[in-house]
Order: sequence, then structure tokens, then C-alpha cells
Amino acid sequence: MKLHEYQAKQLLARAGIPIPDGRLATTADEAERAARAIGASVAVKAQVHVGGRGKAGGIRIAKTPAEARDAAKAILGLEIKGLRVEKVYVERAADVDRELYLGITLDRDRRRPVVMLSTVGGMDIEQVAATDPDKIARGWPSPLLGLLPFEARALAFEAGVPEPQRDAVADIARKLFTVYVQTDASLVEINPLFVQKDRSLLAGDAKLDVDDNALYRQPELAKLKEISRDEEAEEKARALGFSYVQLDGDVGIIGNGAGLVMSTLDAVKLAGGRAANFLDVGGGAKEEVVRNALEIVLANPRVRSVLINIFGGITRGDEVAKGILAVIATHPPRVPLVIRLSGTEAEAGRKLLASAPLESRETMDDAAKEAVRLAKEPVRV
Amino acid sequence: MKLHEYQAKQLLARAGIPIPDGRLATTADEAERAARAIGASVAVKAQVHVGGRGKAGGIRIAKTPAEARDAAKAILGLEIKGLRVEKVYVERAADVDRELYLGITLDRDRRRPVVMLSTVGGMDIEQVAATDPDKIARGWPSPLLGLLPFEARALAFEAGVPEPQRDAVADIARKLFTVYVQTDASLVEINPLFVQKDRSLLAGDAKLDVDDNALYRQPELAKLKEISRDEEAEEKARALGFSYVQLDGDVGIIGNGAGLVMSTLDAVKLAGGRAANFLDVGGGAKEEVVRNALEIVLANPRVRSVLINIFGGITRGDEVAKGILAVIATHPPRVPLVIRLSGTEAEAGRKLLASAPLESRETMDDAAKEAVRLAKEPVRV
Amino acid sequence: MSVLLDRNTRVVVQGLGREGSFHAARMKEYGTKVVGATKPGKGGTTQEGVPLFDTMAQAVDATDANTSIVFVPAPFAMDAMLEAIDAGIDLVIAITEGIPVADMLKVAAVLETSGTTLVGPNGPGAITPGQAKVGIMPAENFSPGGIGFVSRSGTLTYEIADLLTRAGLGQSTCIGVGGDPVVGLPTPDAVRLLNEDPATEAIVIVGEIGGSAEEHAAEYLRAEGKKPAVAFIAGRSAPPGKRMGHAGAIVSGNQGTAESKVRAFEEAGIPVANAPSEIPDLVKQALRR
Amino acid sequence: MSVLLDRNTRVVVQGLGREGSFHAARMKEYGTKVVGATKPGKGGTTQEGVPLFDTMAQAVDATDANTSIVFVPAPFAMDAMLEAIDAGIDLVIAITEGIPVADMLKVAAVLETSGTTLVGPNGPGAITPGQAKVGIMPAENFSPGGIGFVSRSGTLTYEIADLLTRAGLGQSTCIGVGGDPVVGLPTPDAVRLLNEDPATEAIVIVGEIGGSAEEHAAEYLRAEGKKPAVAFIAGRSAPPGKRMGHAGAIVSGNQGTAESKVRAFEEAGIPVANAPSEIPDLVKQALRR
Repeated sequence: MKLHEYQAKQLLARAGIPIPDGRLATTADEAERAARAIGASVAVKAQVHVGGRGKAGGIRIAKTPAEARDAAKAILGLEIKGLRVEKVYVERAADVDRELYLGITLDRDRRRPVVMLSTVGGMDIEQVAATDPDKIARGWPSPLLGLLPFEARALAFEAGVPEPQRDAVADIARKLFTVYVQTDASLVEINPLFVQKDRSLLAGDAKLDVDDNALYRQPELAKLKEISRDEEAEEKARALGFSYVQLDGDVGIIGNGAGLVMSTLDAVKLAGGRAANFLDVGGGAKEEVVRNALEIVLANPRVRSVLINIFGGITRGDEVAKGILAVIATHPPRVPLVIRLSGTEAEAGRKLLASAPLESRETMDDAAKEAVRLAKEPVRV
Repeated sequence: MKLHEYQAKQLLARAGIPIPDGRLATTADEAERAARAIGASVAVKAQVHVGGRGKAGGIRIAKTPAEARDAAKAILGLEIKGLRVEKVYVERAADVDRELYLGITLDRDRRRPVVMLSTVGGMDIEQVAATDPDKIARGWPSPLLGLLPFEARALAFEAGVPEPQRDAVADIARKLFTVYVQTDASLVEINPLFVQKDRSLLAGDAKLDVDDNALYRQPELAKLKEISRDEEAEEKARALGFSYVQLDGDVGIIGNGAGLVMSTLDAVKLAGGRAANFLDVGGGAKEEVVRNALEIVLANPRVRSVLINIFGGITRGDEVAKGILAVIATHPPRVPLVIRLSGTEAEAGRKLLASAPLESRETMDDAAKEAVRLAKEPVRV
Repeated sequence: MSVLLDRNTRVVVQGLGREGSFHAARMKEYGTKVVGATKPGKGGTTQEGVPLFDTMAQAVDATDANTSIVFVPAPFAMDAMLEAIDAGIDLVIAITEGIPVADMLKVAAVLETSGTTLVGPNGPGAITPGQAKVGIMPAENFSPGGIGFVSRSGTLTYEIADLLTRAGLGQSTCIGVGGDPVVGLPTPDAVRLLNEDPATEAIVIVGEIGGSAEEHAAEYLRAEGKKPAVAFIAGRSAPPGKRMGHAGAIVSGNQGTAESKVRAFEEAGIPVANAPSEIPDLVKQALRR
Repeated sequence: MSVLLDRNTRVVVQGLGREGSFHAARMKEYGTKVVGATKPGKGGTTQEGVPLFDTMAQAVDATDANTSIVFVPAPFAMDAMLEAIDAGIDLVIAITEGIPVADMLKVAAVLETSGTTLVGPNGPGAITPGQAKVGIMPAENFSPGGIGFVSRSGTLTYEIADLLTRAGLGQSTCIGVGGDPVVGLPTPDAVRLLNEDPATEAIVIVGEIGGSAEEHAAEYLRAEGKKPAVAFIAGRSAPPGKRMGHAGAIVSGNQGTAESKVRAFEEAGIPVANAPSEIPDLVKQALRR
């Protein structure tokens, strides 16, 4: 789950990391008042859950409250990568000398958190990692001990942070690690970390993603969840226990298990088609689950056929078949269905479906071919 | 550093451990008001930094506010093991069914904290440990992971805590471990941990000793420090960087290093005398240090001779000698001094002291014998 | 011979709820020695013929168990795994999904200094066909033989085992390493076990986009591979930047893409199937060489 | 031969403040190879002839140091010890006193899975007379020889070393294990090192009231002792229930009393001196047998 910059910064401030004076605004009026209260040049920044808002015109500098008003007017309502800006963060402009990068995320290979520090701040760190890996100092603190002072110090030395800021940067790194642990973050980042002309440090931007699996024990953060229109379908699916990702093809996909669903997508592509979505129903799918899954997939107007690929383990083929039959009986789908059942009770399931108005196939490849063929047929009326 | 019961209980409550409703009182009036506010039978309990207050009459049950007033009147001002009672804690009386013991301290051998749980509560746990060790379940959680749920559960099973309280006791054990860690405690104990007739749990008494070495990072707890008249000399010594313990003999002892000072005490005893104190000046003693140490030792009216035993390492013999000479010159001591200098610059020190009005000896044994002999001589006028 | 589990495997079930007891019964049917289960407060009783214990330590003392399977819900799974490790269990298989990464990092740190092997979490478990099944896989798709099989995916494992079995390619041991970002026995370590197992004649590696476990497995086999191997990567059609399900398959930068993984295997001389259905033929070809 | 330190000992000083630089100079005078010191921000410069480094890792890389001595103040001592352990130092000697027990418990937990030996904290360090001194002891009290010497006390160590030296009993290695409740190398472990050291002919153990390290050392020697030993316990006259100084010598219950320790040694056939001055004769008698 992603937090907005202003939310992440509040968490940083609570941990003792310096942030600029800032206020949230949802109208141009509020933005003007915020700028007046701050009493200095401000940055007016779109609060949206996507990167690259600067290039998209989502950040403007305003020297006066009136300018802040105009900036907010220009930014509010803007669409950035499909997301409408509904809030801006009005923040005292920093007196920037240099920009650093500081971030913490998971290193899957080492099975440890990795703390990254670089004097090449303000850039896309993945770009830097790809082109200039030596510019990023990395440390892998033990999850049992946290980021120790000597580790933070070593990072600051390795990154080449100069003397006046070295200890302060190491200190911020340790505080940021505390935030990472306490918020169950999957990513926390200060980029840029400003070095101001008076040598003080200030978090220029902040990014914080929370591990969705840990939200149950982060009630305060869970409340910050916001769902954009784009994410509504995914969110609805998640509430039902599904994983759903909308894609741009026309073959709707339902399956159980992430790997199997991904393979199904691959099979559709191999068959010359394009998947409309990824939908993993998880384990133990029964009638209601099948109905809900079909509903989500068919809500996408681009879908022209649906491929259901179930390999039974926990999930039983006969239960899935009953679900499909019930759905067909009560809400006949607007597009053709292709079913492929295998594994636990698959035979029983296939028998149940024998006379139903749908295509059944024995293998994933055959089912994918059929679904792709059907998606290309003229629309039935 | 020891906390009072009421202070320890506040820390437990903050960690979510159930404690009875209670209020502090320093007068009989306050105690009466407290009992009225509580609106039930109360226990009026002396708040002193010693054990065994119950047997000394420091705890009384009061059924009415008037009785609470009388109880407080009786307890306030009482001397318990030499300590005057200046505060009482008025606490709602529990409806006790059974008493458990729960405590956490350091296991030096295992170099881990040890959590102890027993259904033989309310007793001196050391007594139980000596006579009935099987009645105490013990667990040694990792200082890096804390007391894990399964460890707390295993303790509750091993101690034989019955079903209705098992999970709650395990939960309290985990919370108590959090208190232990967060307060840098050297000991934290709930004894008795009441099982009430309604099956709920309640901390009957609470003990919490804080690691003196960690007080620098426990500012909130450091503020709770109280020094009894008995402890004043120790406290004064501690403020000067010394370790001081008053004993009941007449040979004052000053030395550097805990082991050396203890051996000096032993040598005095072997020579047929009795030490008046333990005083370790630590490393690097200079003039002012020697003066301060002598002042503390001589403040004890029982002292009839003083033995100074310095083995130089960090401490330099010549510096010590200069300190002694300066003290003799400005504040001639009221009792004879015996000096034994060895180690770094000891020869230089002995030369400096050659003509001073004091006895100098080469070995600890000889110095101890001389100090004991002098303490037995008639007092000089 | 086999790896991780065999006829001497003695399993304690941690979390004998609805799912746990269903699969405990399936494991027993398969012939796995399910010697006990933990159910705090029910120690000394039995449930569906399985002796219950209050703690893992008691279960191990009483049954000499060497393996456990974890079904407890995600918030309690770290505790269950650490309890099993503390009880000296050799092999812990965690089925639970949705465990916070922070919990798994702690478990991984404890594993570093323990003698326990953890398989999972968020995987189907492991099976040595004909000997022992400690997991939730439908047993009928598996058959004894010489193919060592490592997979990051659950249902895809069943699919591919079924294809192998139908093609007459029985399996030595199948290890579902689990789909989470942090797992106890990552793909390269599982591959190493099979590479060193005399009973394994060929290795099938089923990977997914995200992470670099497949790249590392390929590197390892390139340097030390003793037997033929075949790979498959799920998610080759996934658009970059999209997160596909709980598998943690996040594609970002140049790391963890299907292309990177396919390239790594090809550079190690390991053929990569375009679809699961191609795997059996590729294995047969590899065995013939 | 000797234990812990010898002519190949290469020391980095952690904490080159007033005390640290004083003792670094004394160690160099003694002939100890003081190859560097850490002083964050001063890396690349030197102080009194000692090369300075920003981090322990850099110091080890540049100097091949195998030992460090910690003088940093108590609030930073845990970090310094963990940095040395992390840098792969074989022997860390911590002089610092007043370290919170909680910090030492963490260090002890990390030591369990590292290859580092920690001596101290709150001790005088260790010395192999004639070869290397890594500590704050006055060198003139020590002389080379065959007596292995373990002590929980600082100044008492100097006192007894002086007595031994005057009696012509030189020392193989003297280890001041430190007076804190939690130390890196407790008395029994130090005794074991000396017991297994071919250069050590007899062992002198100087204990204190509190804890049960002496009892464990006695048990160990009773079972596995290869050479004569003599013991001394400081604090035999201490009244029960009184805490004597920072040494953590707390007498409570039946544990840790002088009587218990004396009894343990006597049961192991190890004579116990009544005063330090008796030690040399007891050692000579023990060597004669």
C-alpha cells in the first residue's frame, strides 16, 4: 500500500527526521492560506500515487500566496498517469545546496533489508543503480539488531558524504530504519534528501510503501488507504481475496495460483491472443467465488471471451463446476466461456459441465487456443 | 536503582498489565480521600525500598475510608529496616483466589534474561528456588527476539497454570518482558500475581530495579531516584564516581578496584579487625579524589583508623601521595592513616610520603595488620 | 534416496484447523507418518487419530518427529516456525500465505544459525513420491522416478507434475519453494540439493518473474551442474511494472524479468520451455544427450 | 606458546581519547604491535604515530589487524564491539566500564555465532608477558613464565601478578576477564584456554563473590584439569546482601557466596589462598606435587 508524500513525511517527522513546514490543501483557497501561514516561497506538490509528477506538471514553485493559489488551481484536477489530483501539499521551499538519496527496501537475495545512500540524489535510483552502481553505498543490517551506528557511519563514509553532514546523515539513516521497521514498510525513501545552504538536512520528498500482508497490525496506516478509480477493480478483487490486475487484451482469465495464472496468460500470448487481466482466485474456490470472479472479469468491457483454468489442489474441480453452472443459470455471461479443469475432482467437474453451454478443454494450451479463437469471433447478440 | 511499588505498577499498566485501582498518599487525609474515591475495601501499603514490609506492619487492609485513614496514620512515619515510611499506596483490595509468581532477571551463566513463572506465588522466590526448584518454570528468551509467544506459552504449561488463565498469564509475561527491556531493568517482578475469584488477573505487588549503568538513557526513570538517609553516603560517593558501602567495623578502607578493596577488607578481617566500609575510588585517583574519599570515610563516626591501599595501574602512586599530603596539610584527619602504595609510580609516591605523619607499609597484609592495631589503640586527643 | 523427506519422515502438524486437518488426513492416506499435532491446551488428547501436544518441544520429545508442517494463520506463523526451529526440527514446511516480510526476515536470520531447513512459506510443500508427502499437493499427479523438481508456484507445480507423470517421467523429490519474496529454501538452494542427490537424474526448475533466484540457480548449475536440467519461467507475457498476485512477482528495472531469467538459463546450456506442455519432451531430450 | 595474544597480535585501538592514547603508548612501549586506531572522520591521518581509520573494516583491510582494544565510553561501547566483531577481529578486549547489561546481552548473543573472542568489558585486558600486552595493566608487575592467570578483578590482578613475579613465578598469559555480570570470556572459558595451553604449567584463578563462574571453573577443572591450580576469592569477609562496587558482586541466597566458591575449589582438589600473599607459595607447592 502506497502512502502520499505528506503522510510519509508525517511519519518521518515523528521519528525525528527534519521535514519542511508543510500543509495539505484540497482547494486553491486552502493552498493560498497554507502559503500565507508558511510565510515564504513554497512548493505546491500534487499528491498522487504515481512517480514522475514533476515532469507531468504536478509540482510548482510559488513565491507568494497568490502564486500558490494559481499553482494549486493548475494542479488540482490534473490527470497524472491516469490519476486525478485531488490534493496538493504546500511546503516551504528549501534552500538547496546539494541533493542526496536515502532509501531502504528488501534485498531478496540476501534476505535482509538493504539501506542505500548516495550523493547522486534527486534521480531515479534504479537508473543510477544501472549506470553508476558505485555511486550507491549499500548496507544490509540484521533484522534482529537494526541499523547500528557503525553501519550507518560506514554507509556515510562509503557514499562520500562530506564532514559537515556525515553524522547527521548517519543519524537520519538510523531513524529512517526505525520507520521502516515500525511501519512494516516494503520501501521507504527520502529522495532527494536536501543539504541546504546553511548545511542542515531536510527531507525533500518521501515515499513509503507498506507491506500489504502487515496491514492487519498497522491499523493507523491501514486507515490511510485510498483507492483511485483505476485501482477500484483491483481493490474490489482484493476484498474478495483475489489478486487482480487489469491488462489491455480481450481474453479474460481466471485461474488458481499466481504461477498457473501467469502461465495461462503466457499460453494466451503463445496462441496469438492478448489477456484482458490477471485474476488469481487463490485456494478453495467454490460457487460464490467463481461467480464473483466472473463478475469482476466481465466488468471489463474489452473482454470478448473468458478462460477459466483451474488445477485442483485445495480447490476441488466439482465445486468449481457447480459454481460455473450456477452462474450460467442465473447470470448467463455475455461472452463465451472456455473451461479447463484438472487435478482434485476434475473428472467429476468435467462431467457436471458436459452439457453446459461452454467449451471444455483438457490442456491449458488447447483451452488458451480456443479462448483466443472465440475472442476473435464476431460478437454474439 | 529501585522503584517503589506504585511507580513500578504505573509502568506495568502502561504496558497493558492489569493493576488494581490505586492512589498515592503522603498524609492520612489523602489516604482517606483515596479510599473514598476507590469506593471499596483497600490495602494501605508502605512505599519503602526494602522487602518484608508486610511482616513489619507496613500493609493494612481497610474496609472504609475512616479505616484507611487510621491505617495510613499507623504506617506513615513507621521505620521499616531503618527506612522511614513517607508515602503509602492506597489500592483497591483484590478478590484473591490464588497467587502466582512472575519475574524476570539476568541469568549470568547463560548470559540471557531468565523469565520465571510459578504457581507458588506470594512467597520469597529464592526460598522456593532453594527448596522446591521444580515449582518454578524458567525460560531464557533471546535478547534479540524477545519473549516469543511460544516461549511464554511453554512457560505457562510448564508452570501448570490452569486453562482459564493460561493465555492471559502468557500474555502478561510477554508484556512484562517488554517492560524489562524498555526500562533497562535488572529485575522486574509481579509477586503475587493474583488470580481473582472472577478468574481475572491482577498484579498484586510489583518490583522493578533499573540497571544503574543504563540510567543515562532512562531520563524518565532517573527522575524517580529517591535517596534514603541510609543511602546518602553511598549516593554522595556515587556522585563522586566512587563505590561506597557502609559496614559496621572501625577500620576505614579506601582502595582502587573492587577486587582489591574486597581483598583489603578480607585482609583486615584476617588480621582480626573489622572494616568500617568498602570504598573503591576507581581508576586515576588524584588529589581531589583522595580528599573526597577520606572525607566520606571519616564522616562515619565509628572509624578509628583508615587504610589506604592503592595498586597503581591507571592510578599513579605519586599523584595519590600528593593527594594524601595535601589533605593532611589542610584537613589533618582525626584518626591515624596507614598507606600501602604499589604499582605505577609507587616508589615516587612512597618517597613523597616518607616524612609525613602516617604509617606506610609495603604489603597489603602488613598494612592491614597495622590499621587494625591502630584502630584498637586508645583514641588520640 | 531423495532429498528433504523420505520414509523416515515423521511429521508434526502445526495448526490443526480446517485446512490443517484436511491435509493431515490426505498426508496420512499417502502413507506419510503424521505422528502428532500441536494444539495448545489439548495436549494428551487426540484428534482424528493424531496425538495432540501443547508445545512443539513436547511433540518432539514424545514422537521423535523430524519434520513439521505449518498451517497456522499468517499473524501466528512466525511464532510457529520459530517454535519448530527451537524444538530442533530438521525440516519445517510452511504452507501459510500472507506472512509479513518483516516476520520472514526474522525467521531467516534465526535460520542462519540453526540446523533447520525451512521450505516455504506460501508454497505447496514437498513430496518424495511413493515415500512421503508433506504438503497440500494432489498426490495423484505425482509418481516416483528420477526427476527432481523445484517450483516457486503452487498450482503450476501440480500442472507440471501431472505432465511429467503422464509422460512417464516420475519424480525423485518435488519442492515447492514458495512464492513469497523471502523464503526459507530459495530456488538455488533447492536446486543444489537435487544436483547432489544420487537419485535425481534430471532437474526441472519452474520459476517466475521477479527476484533473481532463477538467475542464481542458472549460475550455480553452469558452474557445478552434474545432470541435465530444464527450466520454465511463468510470466513471460507480463507487462513490466505490473504486480501479478501474491507471488511477489514484481518486474522492475532489468532485474527479475522473464528475459533475464531465460537468458541466464540459456547461457548455462539449460533449455527453457515456452509452455509447461513442452517440459516433458525437453526433459526427455536432455536425458538422451 | 600462549593463549589469545602473542608476538603476532596486531592491535587496533577503538577510542583514541585521553585514556586510549595513554595506554596505546604504553602498549607500544611494551612491544605490542599497535597497527592502527579508529577515529571517524580522521581516516588517512595519524596520531602519535598511529595510523587512523574511519571504520574498523577499513582498519582491518589496511593493517591485517587481528585484535582490538575498546576504550570508547559506555554508551558507545556496544557499537564499537559489534563493529569489531563485524570486521572479523579475532580478539576484542573491552576496557570500558559502566556498559548497560542489556547492551552486553546483545553483544553476547552476537558472539554466539561469530568467531570472535571478547575479553571484558570492565577488565584490565590481557597480557602474554614478553610478547604482547593488550590492556591497561602496569607491565612491570608481569614477567614471562608458566603460570596462567585468570582474574575477575583489575587492580587485584596487578597485585597478584606482582606477588607471582617477585616469587619468581612468571606468567604464560594473564586474562582479566572483567568484573561485569555479563562478560565475553567468563572465568570457566578462560580457564579452559589455559588448561589446554601447552605453555601453561599451572593456573591461578582469582575470583570474587557473586555469580557462579568460579563454581563452574572448579567443576570443569575437577573433570578435565590437566595441571595444578590455585584459587583465591576476594570478598570472603563481605556481609551477605551488600553490593560491593561495580563488580556486580552481589551476594544473595546460597549462590555466589565466598563459601560456595571455596567449597567448589576444595572439592576439585584446588587449594584456596586466604590472602593474595599466600598464592605464590601455594603455586609452588602445587607445582612440586
